[in-house]
Amino acid sequence: MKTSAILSPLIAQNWLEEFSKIVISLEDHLNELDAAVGDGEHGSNLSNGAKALLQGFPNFKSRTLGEFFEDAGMTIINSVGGASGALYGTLFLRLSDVTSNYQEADLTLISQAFDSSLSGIMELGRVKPGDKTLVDALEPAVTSMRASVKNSENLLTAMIKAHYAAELGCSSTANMEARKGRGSYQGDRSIGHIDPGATSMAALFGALSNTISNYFPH
Amino acid sequence: MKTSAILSPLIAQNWLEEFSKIVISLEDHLNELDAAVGDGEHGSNLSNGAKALLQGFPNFKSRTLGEFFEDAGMTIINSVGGASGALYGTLFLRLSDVTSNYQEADLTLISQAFDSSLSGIMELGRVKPGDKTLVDALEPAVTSMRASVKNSENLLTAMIKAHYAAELGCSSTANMEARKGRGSYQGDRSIGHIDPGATSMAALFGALSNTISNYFPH
Amino acid sequence: MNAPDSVVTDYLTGLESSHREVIEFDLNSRIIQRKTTPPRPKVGLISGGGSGCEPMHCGYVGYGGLDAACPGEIFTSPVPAQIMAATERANMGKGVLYIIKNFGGEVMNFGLSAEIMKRRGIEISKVVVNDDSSFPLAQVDRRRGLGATILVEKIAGAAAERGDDLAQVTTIASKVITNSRSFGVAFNSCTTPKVGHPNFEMPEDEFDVGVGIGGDRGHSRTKMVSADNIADILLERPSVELNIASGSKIILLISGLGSTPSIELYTLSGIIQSKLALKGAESIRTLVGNFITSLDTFGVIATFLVADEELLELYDCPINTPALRWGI
Amino acid sequence: MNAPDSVVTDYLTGLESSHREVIEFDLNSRIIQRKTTPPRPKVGLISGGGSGCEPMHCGYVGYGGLDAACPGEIFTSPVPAQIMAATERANMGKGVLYIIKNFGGEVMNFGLSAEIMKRRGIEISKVVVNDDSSFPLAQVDRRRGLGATILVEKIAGAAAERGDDLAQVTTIASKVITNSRSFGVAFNSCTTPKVGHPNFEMPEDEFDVGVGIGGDRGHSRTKMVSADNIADILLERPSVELNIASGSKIILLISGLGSTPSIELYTLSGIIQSKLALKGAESIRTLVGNFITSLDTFGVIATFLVADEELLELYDCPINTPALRWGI
Ligand SMILES: Nc1ncnc2c1ncn2[C@@H]1O[C@H](COP(=O)(O)OP(=O)(O)O)[C@@H](O)[C@H]1O
Ligand SMILES: Nc1ncnc2c1ncn2[C@@H]1O[C@H](COP(=O)(O)OP(=O)(O)O)[C@@H](O)[C@H]1O
Ligand SMILES: [Mg+2]
Ligand SMILES: [Mg+2]
Ligand SMILES: [Mg+2]
Ligand SMILES: [Mg+2]
Repeated sequence: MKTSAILSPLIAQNWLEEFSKIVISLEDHLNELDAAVGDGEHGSNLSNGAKALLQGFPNFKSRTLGEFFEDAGMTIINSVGGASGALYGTLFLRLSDVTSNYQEADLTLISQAFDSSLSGIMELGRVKPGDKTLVDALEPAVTSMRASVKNSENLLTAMIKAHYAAELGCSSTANMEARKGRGSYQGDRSIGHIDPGATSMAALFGALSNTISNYFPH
Repeated sequence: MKTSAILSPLIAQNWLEEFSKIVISLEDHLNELDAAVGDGEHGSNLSNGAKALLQGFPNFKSRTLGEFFEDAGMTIINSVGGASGALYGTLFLRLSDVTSNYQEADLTLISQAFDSSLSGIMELGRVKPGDKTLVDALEPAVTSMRASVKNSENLLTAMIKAHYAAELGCSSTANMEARKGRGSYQGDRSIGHIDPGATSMAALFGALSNTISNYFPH
Repeated sequence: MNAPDSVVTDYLTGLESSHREVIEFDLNSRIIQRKTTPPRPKVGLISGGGSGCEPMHCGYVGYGGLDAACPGEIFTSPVPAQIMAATERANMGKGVLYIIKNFGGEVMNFGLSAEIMKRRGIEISKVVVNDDSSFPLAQVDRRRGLGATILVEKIAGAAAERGDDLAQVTTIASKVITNSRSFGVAFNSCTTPKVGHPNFEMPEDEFDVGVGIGGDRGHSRTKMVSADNIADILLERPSVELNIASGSKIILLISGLGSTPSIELYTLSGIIQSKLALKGAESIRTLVGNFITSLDTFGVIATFLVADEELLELYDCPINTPALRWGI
Repeated sequence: MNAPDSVVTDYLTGLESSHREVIEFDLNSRIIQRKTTPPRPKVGLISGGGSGCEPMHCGYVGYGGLDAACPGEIFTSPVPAQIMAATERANMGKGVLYIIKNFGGEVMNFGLSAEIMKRRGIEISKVVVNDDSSFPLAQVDRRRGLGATILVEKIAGAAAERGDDLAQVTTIASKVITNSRSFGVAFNSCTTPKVGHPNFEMPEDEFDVGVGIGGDRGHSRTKMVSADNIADILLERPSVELNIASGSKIILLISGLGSTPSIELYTLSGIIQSKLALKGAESIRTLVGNFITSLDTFGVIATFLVADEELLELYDCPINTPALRWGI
């Protein structure tokens, strides 16, 4: 290890820049996924958020990690709309809550922060794993991070594993019947389609592991 | 010739029964023709008239040929609707006017009566031959009858020739641009399609020659 | 989902039961008439035309509108028996105005009826609406009656309600016609219940220019363009013919043809109004919705009426019909 | 014909210019608000939801209706910034009622906003409309807010206008929700501007049962049946759950989903009313048209409200909004 891997405000911004670019390039794909189970605009919703983030970063007043995540969360909440706007926003507001007293975060803190995001989302969305939502990508990632903390893995390894767990979780939504969100209205006809929100959530972890690997290569 | 061929109220009723049956069986075909150049309901319009005629005949109070045609004309006018209802109705009301003092009609009278129908229709519809309407079937038939009178042909021959002229006239509408009626709204895009009204008009003469041939076979 | 044979009767039955306070369906005569007789004898107003163009005309029967309407079969003008029954119902001794759209079937059937009713001693006056500007003036006989019909019914209806005599009501109606122009476009063909499939195929990236109602093709077909270009098309001929210029006050009617979402209609309405504003003209009143339709056609008709004080005042008078209601 | 990126703004611009006397579009806050402040301070009413469901909700802003509406992107609930701006605009010191349809996005975004606004000292009350009866009561959390939303906006709007306080207006709104049920069917899938093709294919002879708005599939699919059978489907669950029986007085709302011709809607309305009559129930008021839609969906939502004297009286009060107007 060249340097002790951490999440600073700068790295966090790079993460969300990366995520924003991915989301914009995935817009049509996510819309198509949402057309199959929902109302065909998850990609456009998140894209609006991505554009707002990219435009917003230069004006963020935030200095600490906590402040950065608060700015990001509010930007998302007020630009995305739909269920995903409130939920993604909550994810970042919870990251902000947990990291608020810190300049930067190590794996333990990151893991705690995402733990809090997961509960925040489950509460707001009244949702649990298996309901075929973004939680089915988020929850395995969170579980994986917890294990990494326990095993004292380094941040990059932990993030790669978390991303992989999120992707697996995302794929698993194909076999689920939607019980929350717009997919739930068509009953078991949602089975066979991957959940759009889980797909974008997996991309969030992809962007994170990718960013960390850029800053702290093995 | 077995007997001097004439048109009596009874034969006239048979003619219109025959015509009604043809129209009902052609309903879909005429609708399709009208869908291509107009609004897709010429068959249904005339069918409504045909059904009204078949139902109405038993209650007709008419004794003379003139009265019969008046009843038939009024029945058509009040059941068909559209341009064709007024025009077909006028055709019969004019037949009625000319034959009103007669119990039955010979070729000369029939020819005069249809002459009058033609002018009535051209007046009411502000239409002339070549406008791609039912006039393009009616006018050749009327011209043919006039020639038959001049040549002292018998009624059946005259009716067969009139029918043939009407059919030819009907076919010729395929090459015309509609200048009257709903077909006229699409300009030269009506070219290539046969006019539905001309088709039903040709059938009217088909029914007539057929009826006459049943009563007065060669 | 409708049964092709009873589609019109089923509609009229539903219309009656949905607007029982305002209108009445006379099944025998097959006409829709006002439920309550007007407070005092007035000039009667009737209109009629093929069904499939709802809410026209039955939706405009009521206080401040028509006294009776004659619905024909789908896209078929009514028959004289209906028109004569409507005339008798509308006649309160002050004469009856026929509002006729310039379609052959209507002109002929209302014409025949007028002759008969006049002989029976009822004073009849006729106006023929031909606001369609998709044909050049040289082909004025092809100009159909489109959205102006509704404005005639509304405004002449108000004139009759305030007590104008037959000549005055006719003059007002004619003024509305003279001052109105419409233009229509469509993006698909409608499906008539009897034929059961679209009347013609329309490539997805094209649309018909200069359409009317009744499912007919437009006079030409064009590649799909933006809403802004469509607004230009809708505005062009009407604004030239009506001389729309600085200071013109416009009553604007944007009607979908049956299956056009409201979001698209308002978008067009907005663009057209800003284009009017560029000319210095003002849209003082605007109606956006399905007012004159053509079954399930995806398209729009834009109607422009250059209004003076008199027309505007009459337009603003109360009306209570199934499809238009205000002030009451 | 719309530009996918500006479709909502273009619509709002057109809506504003078409109804300038009644509403105002605040481009910055992206809300539609009443043009003129109410004669005296009253409880404020706001609602909002994904665009594509026009005239909901912006079409119900005005006297006797909403004070402000927050339109989201197509099928996307509005964001808290809009909701908070609308709250501030609607607040006249007597508190604000949020009329929320039971869709996750709306519940969450209005919920977040309410928390923030309460902290800023504005009294907020919320009702969640869930009149959709296509899911069994055991799955009540899946029951969407459908046609009853409009009746809540109308009736609670009248209560606010007559001076009721926030608790009273909330009680009235809840009563409307409790007494309302809806059911929807659709014959095609809509096309969202961004996706550009129908969300799913529907065989020509089938239709979806139990649909909502937003272009989602129904819970099941059935072979095409007659209008009479469809009326049965629309009526079944609502009439069981509402206990519609002899003497019930119903306010009936038949809304097309965007591309359903009026002739079909009235046919269904007529059949449903005669089926109600067979039960001894009466449809005392009826609305037929496009009141809650889903872009260009060909389908219908039937909403039944069992009305008592109080609800009927409030329903009959004057309203002046782009999409509903009477008595004024
Ligand atoms: N109640 C919920 N809890 C968790 N996730 C949800 C919930 N509702 C929806 N989602 C997620 O949001 C995604 C859809 O987001 P989006 O299309 O942007 O919003 P909407 O569902 O309002 O149209 C779904 O694929 C699902 O993953
Ligand atoms: N002005 C007219 N003069 C003569 N015939 C006409 C005229 N208008 C229409 N027609 C005839 O009527 C036919 C259409 O009849 P129909 O479909 O029943 O009525 P509509 O045109 O009112 O829909 C046309 O094919 C044409 O032959
Ligand atoms: Mg969605
Ligand atoms: Mg026709
Ligand atoms: Mg016709
Ligand atoms: Mg959505």
